[in-house]
Amino acid sequence: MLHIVNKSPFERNGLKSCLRLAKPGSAILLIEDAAVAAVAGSAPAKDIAARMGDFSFYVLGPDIDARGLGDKELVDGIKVVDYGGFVDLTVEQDTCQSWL
Amino acid sequence: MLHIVNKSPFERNGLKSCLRLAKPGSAILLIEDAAVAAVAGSAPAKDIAARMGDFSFYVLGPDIDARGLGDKELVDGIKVVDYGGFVDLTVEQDTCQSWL
Amino acid sequence: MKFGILVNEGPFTHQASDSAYRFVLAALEKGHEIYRVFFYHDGVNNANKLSEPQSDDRDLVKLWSALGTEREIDLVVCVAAALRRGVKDDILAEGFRISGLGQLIEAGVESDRLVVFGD
Amino acid sequence: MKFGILVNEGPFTHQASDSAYRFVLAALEKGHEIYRVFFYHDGVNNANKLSEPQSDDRDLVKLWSALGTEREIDLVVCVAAALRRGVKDDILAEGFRISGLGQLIEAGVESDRLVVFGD
Amino acid sequence: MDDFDEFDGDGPEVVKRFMYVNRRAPYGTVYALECLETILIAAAFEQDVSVVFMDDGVYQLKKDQDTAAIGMKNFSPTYRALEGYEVEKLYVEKESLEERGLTAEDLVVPVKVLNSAELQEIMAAQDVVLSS
Amino acid sequence: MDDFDEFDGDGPEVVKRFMYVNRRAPYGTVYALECLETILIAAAFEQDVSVVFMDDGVYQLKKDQDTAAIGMKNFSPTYRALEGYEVEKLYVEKESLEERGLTAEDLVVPVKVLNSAELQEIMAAQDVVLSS
Repeated sequence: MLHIVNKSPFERNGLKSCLRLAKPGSAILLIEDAAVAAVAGSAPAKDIAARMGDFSFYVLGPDIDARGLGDKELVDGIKVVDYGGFVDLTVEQDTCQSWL
Repeated sequence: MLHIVNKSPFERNGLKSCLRLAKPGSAILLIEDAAVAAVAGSAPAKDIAARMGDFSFYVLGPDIDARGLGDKELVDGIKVVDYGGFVDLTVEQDTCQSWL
Repeated sequence: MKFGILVNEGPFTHQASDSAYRFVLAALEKGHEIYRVFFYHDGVNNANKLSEPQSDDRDLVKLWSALGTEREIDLVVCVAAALRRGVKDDILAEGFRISGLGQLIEAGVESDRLVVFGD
Repeated sequence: MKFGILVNEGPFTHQASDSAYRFVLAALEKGHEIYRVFFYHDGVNNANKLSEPQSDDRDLVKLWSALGTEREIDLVVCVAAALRRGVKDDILAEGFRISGLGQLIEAGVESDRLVVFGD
Repeated sequence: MDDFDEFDGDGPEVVKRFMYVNRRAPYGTVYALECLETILIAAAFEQDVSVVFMDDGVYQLKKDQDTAAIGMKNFSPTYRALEGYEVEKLYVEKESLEERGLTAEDLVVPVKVLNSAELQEIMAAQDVVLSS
Repeated sequence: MDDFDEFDGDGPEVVKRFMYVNRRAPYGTVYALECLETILIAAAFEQDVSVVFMDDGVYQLKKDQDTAAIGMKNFSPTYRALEGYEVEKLYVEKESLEERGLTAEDLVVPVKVLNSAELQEIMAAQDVVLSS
């Protein structure tokens, strides 16, 4: 399963609920405003780091760059993908679920 | 100042930010989905109860009723108003700020 | 007392337009004046006269329209936001007018209270 | 692989429509098939041909329209959601068609993956 | 709920597991209502449908909703009609209920209350997951 | 940003304190951009304008935004133009910056960084507060 999170975890509970309901082994992709969670050091980033053993984490590079966070250190182990990589993830995983 | 909060604090950070930025002595009115925070016992309800000395809290009755919470015990000290009461609050307070 | 009202969201998707409408009704009932209702962001969609809700649902475009015409409330749709979203004179419901953001600032200046409804 | 796409929000207000559009482009580039793009909730506003963004802004209605006509992608606007929001044939951009929610379920059944973009 | 006409009656041959995930309170946004419309249509397609209510989505099922004063239609009775459409797998997350001080007795329909670990398994077994 | 024409130039006589509160990240929603459009218009009305960036609103001011790959216009340079419109009171909440691992050096314009207690006082002194 590919879980897609698109809202900033500073603002909304989507990432939190996703981390609670996603089955270990799943992939989690951060897009749109959720991309801000990929920057190391914040509370949501720590939530992600703590689950790095359970999930494969990805973030959409274009959304990181748009928000001026391209120069920031990301959570260790999170992989940056472009839209093509987003498509590949949906192909590799058998289903996808958006946490709107 | 009348602070108007309209989003569920389970879902979003509007109430939290309002409680941090509102000056003690202000009035805080919960409308729309934020009305759910008025029901006693939850974590957001406790945040409200903890600040009962700093603020006057109000909740829009029609929004509580719509969500089927009319029979639930509310946070002690929170006052229920209707749309007319909402209007009165904006008149009594010199300014209003919506936490969207 | 004179009220300015800002509506940031369209009909149906968010309760903002409903809440604003109920607030305006209650204010009028209490004898207050509504200086202007300004529709910004997706709020411009409240003026789309093609809107046709199910028969057992409230019809917000008609409700606002009636306020504008019958109660002579100034309903202003932001031109910049409306252009972007395709709300133009062709589909503008009766009682609304399209104008600039300056009308929002003016409402803030001229009203005793500005109340914002949004998402 | 065959993709179904669900777009829940209109243009501009949320990034959902942009993200969906970029995803579709990337999928086509990789040789995948787009079985259908279904526009639900405020997503129906993506089909409003009156939309006229500022000249230096992207024009999502045109971009989707072009995908529909030039790449023969099936762009379906939900009739129930569209009626409510006033998106009708009079203002429907080229390349879109209005149909029922069954088309969304069908897209779920017939596609290998259904990807949802929303708020 | 007026688009049954375009369903051709034969039904697609594939049966997939469709899950609808509801995470928002009713009335504050239209998503609860429009998701319900989708579920009613989906039922006609003879797919394996399940519906999850979690986070603020649990409020959708709260008994005694009274929308008269907000001027909107109370659509909560429609959840009771789901059974007639053979939509019988209604799951509610236990943690979400408890966090909001609600119990299964507060709800307008009988549901299966699952903890997040149980719900995880069911979610992971779906073919199509719709959310709004 | 094309509706200056309907401003009659005389300006209203009252001067009020207008505050714009930005609490959302850019690009994920349009609110940041459309609020900026309002501020530019407001400036022409010779009101006392201040702008607050807090919560995810602080990302609006982040340096080095590059929107090429998302196909949207990078409007962050416009914040630098605010000074030319005599919009000079830009406040950023310290707690919001810190929570996100950002500092004033990360921002595209000089701002006044205030803690929430200081910002409280300024908010409480406004006549009109706009948010979106």
